[in-house]
Amino acid sequence: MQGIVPLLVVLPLVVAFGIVILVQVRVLRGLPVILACFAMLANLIVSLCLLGVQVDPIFVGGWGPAKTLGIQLTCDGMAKLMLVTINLVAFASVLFATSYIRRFTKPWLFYSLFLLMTGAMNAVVLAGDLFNLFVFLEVAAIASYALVAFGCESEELEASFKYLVLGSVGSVFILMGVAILYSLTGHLNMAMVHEALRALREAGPVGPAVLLAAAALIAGLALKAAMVPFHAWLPDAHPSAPAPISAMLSGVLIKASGVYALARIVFSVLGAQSEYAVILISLGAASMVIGALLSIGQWDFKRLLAYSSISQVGYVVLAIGVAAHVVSGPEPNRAAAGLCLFGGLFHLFNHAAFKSLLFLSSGSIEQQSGTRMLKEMGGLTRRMPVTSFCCRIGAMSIAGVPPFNGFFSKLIIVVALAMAGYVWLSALAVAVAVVTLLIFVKVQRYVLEGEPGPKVAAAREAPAMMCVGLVILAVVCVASGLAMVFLREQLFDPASSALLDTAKTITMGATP
Amino acid sequence: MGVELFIVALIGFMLLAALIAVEARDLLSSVICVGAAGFALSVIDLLVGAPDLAITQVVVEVVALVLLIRMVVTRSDTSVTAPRDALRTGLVLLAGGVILAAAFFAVGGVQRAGTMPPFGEPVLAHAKGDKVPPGVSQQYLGDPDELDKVSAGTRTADDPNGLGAAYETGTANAVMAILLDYRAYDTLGEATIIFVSILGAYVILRPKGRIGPEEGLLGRKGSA
Amino acid sequence: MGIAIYLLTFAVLLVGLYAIVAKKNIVKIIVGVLILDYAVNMLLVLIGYRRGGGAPILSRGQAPGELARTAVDPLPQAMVLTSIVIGLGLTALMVALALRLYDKYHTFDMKEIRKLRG
Amino acid sequence: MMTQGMSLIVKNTAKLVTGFIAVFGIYIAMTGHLSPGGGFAGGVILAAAAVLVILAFGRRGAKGLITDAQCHAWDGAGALAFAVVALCGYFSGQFFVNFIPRGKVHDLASGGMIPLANLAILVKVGAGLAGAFLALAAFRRLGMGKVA
Repeated sequence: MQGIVPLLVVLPLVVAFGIVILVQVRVLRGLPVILACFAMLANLIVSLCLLGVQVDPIFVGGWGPAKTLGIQLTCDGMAKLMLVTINLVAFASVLFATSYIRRFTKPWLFYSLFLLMTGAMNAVVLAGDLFNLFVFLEVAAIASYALVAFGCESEELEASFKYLVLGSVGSVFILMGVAILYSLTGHLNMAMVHEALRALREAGPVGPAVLLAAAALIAGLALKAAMVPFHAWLPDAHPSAPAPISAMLSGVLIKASGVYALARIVFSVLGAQSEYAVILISLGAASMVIGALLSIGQWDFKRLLAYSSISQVGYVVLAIGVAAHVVSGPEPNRAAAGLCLFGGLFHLFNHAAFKSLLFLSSGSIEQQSGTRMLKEMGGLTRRMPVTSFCCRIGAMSIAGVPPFNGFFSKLIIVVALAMAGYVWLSALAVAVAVVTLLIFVKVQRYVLEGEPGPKVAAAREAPAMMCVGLVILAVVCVASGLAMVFLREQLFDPASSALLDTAKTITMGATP
Repeated sequence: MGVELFIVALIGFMLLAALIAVEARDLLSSVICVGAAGFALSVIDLLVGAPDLAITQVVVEVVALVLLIRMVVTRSDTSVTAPRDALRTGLVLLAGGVILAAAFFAVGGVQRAGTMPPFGEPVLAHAKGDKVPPGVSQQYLGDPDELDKVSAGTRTADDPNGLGAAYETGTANAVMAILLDYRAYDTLGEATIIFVSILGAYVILRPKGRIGPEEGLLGRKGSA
Repeated sequence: MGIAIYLLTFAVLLVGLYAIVAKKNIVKIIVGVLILDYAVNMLLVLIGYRRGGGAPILSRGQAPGELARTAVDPLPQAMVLTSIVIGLGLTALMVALALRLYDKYHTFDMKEIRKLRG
Repeated sequence: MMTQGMSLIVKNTAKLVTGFIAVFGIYIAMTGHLSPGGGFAGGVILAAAAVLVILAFGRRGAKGLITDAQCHAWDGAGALAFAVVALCGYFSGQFFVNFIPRGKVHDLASGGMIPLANLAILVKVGAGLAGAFLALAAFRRLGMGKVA
């Protein structure tokens, strides 16, 4: 079982390389689609299979574990959670794309880049090595720059350029942070860096070099996660991409390369210090509020969804930051920290499901009606029953309506924040939840209800494959809300204890 | 000391070239100045014992420069006329001041505790018993004492464990050994990056993105 | 002297950042990204330098123990090689985007581009 | 006028030196494990030879030598070859394990899979960059047509 972990990365890469060769042979034009779908399905199955298995760290090339000369792959609970999320959304998106991408020229480029992006995200999640993390962050990012511009329209090119420039600034900061950490410790392996930093901290107070490295890393990763002072690129880039890519970007890319990497670096490398926790809390709270406020006034459906992504990811980062703050104290309240992490990670998973669902349904609506503006839609319930039913489920999930998953995760975050003693933040989270509810009432009112506009009159139900993609995610939205307790045991508790355990080892010997 | 003076002079040159590149009115001169900075960097690589990097930097610089010059030279709009944006400039100056001050502390301008190791004394140069041991690179190069034993004939190299790249991988060039054996997985990522960016360039350079008439997504007319 | 070297490196980084944030011309922004890349690559190379050290390549007839005592750090060099590749990939992508944007708007000026877009 | 490429002097010089540049690129890649260089630098040099041909003879003139489809195919093949080297190790125990005997230091056939990996990267980078440059050169004319 252990041995199949690298396949999660290598299979998509090999298939992506293969597609480029195969497409030169004229008779095999239909093959890329099938190959891509099967690769994603295989990945999903592998990541689900890994859930029940205890996986030791894997050393690529056999250079370990006695001496960590090689690159380590860490497949702990946190990584497994992310793997399931990524591959689930990727599978649904690629099914959706099989119909959607037909209106674009050279679709094989799309499939190849899509597979490379997914493989790279899996690699980011598995990375147990700082530089390896950086390299695959870059692969995923560069693939997404190209995919944002896939339509080659003016707006898309401009959004892609902006995204590329800001993204590469973020990467440079991340590399700078890695370089400084290497210069201090002489290691790149996360566990070894962690160990060496602890030794340094026992010898004296946190030095300015570690702080500079931490600042560079957090700033770079916050840029990738589109946290509020660094969010400028997201509202342009995410709506510009083709719908399956918007779903991947908003649903998993900003989480794998932003939130996950932030959590990993803060907990498993730097150690959950209160300085870093405060930064995370303020980034999260600011994103949560400002993202929601910016999203109210939007009339472009996809742009509205993009702004609300900022806000929802803010929830996740806020919860993780509070958990880090709780852990960093002299007597960490592990139950509260665990609940915070559970809420945050559950919301991360849920947001991946419902935001991808909403983006996919916006793509389906856009394809049928030719518009993205809310005011031009309306009355889609009758015209596109499946799409609008799924869209409604997504909207109710994100708005936090009780039986759906969004309600539970927000509730847990609110309760956990209060339990950890952050009543004000908890109240803030409730207020933002109300605003989100209003936003999505507006969406439902304009998209699904009311009189059909002139553009929508000709709309018909989307093709079958697109509906399949939508339905998969809608089922996940409903089921993960209902099966919360089961998922907590299987998925989220291993994930949060993976983070907490590494954090514990460093805070034990820490001097305040 | 001599090398350090050279390095300071070269970085100073790079700084100057970068400033000219950023401020030049003519886009062609700006691109050429960036090339100059890149070549200076490759000379620095040579000085600090990184010939692999020097070669790669030079050839990459040549290709990148050809790309950039082709981009600039055939366009009619080659000069910058827009005035400076005072607000953003001020913002950058402020942020720059903060970053420079932080860097000044971090490299040990004020005190020695908890800063980056001084230039020329990396972690690799530490002794084994130091507070921070030499780190992973010493293992790539090999344990000097053990290697001396092999040279003196008191240890055989049949079990290469701990003897570094030359014995463990059979490669004279330690950088290549790291790149393609110890950390070959990173290099898979690197190969993927160049693959992805070239596919990306193809994507962007397609004459037409969508099948059918070109129309703006937001309902208004698309491109000019 | 060592501090001056590091600080100058950070200054180069800041010049790149300045170009990206304050300049409106696409070519200048690309130039800024390139300079940022140079700066961070240089930082990595400089971190690995050992005073009086040579390249970490075993030449014929050299004692391996001698090399292990004096060579500069090979790991940052391997990292920089990867980073240079990333820089080249980004350059190709940025040039392609810039050409395409020029094709659409006939200008390299981001301000003009916004105006044209309306 | 650009379709014909540059002047006769440039063309003849290009004819003379292109081969040398390409051979130098291959040499740099093949001896990457012994001396400075390596697959990536070699690949970029190989691509530079292709760029020289494209610049000197124009895109049409270079068509006999380099085409888009070839570049795509070799690009993918190089990347795939590198992944296959990795996977060979995978089937002999660990992912990316060096499965070929190490050989003697300073021999051309030393370092196990390192020379193979260098060659794969050489092909990949050379073909990829040449293809990208070809695409950029093709696009240039497309854009020129629209500029007033």
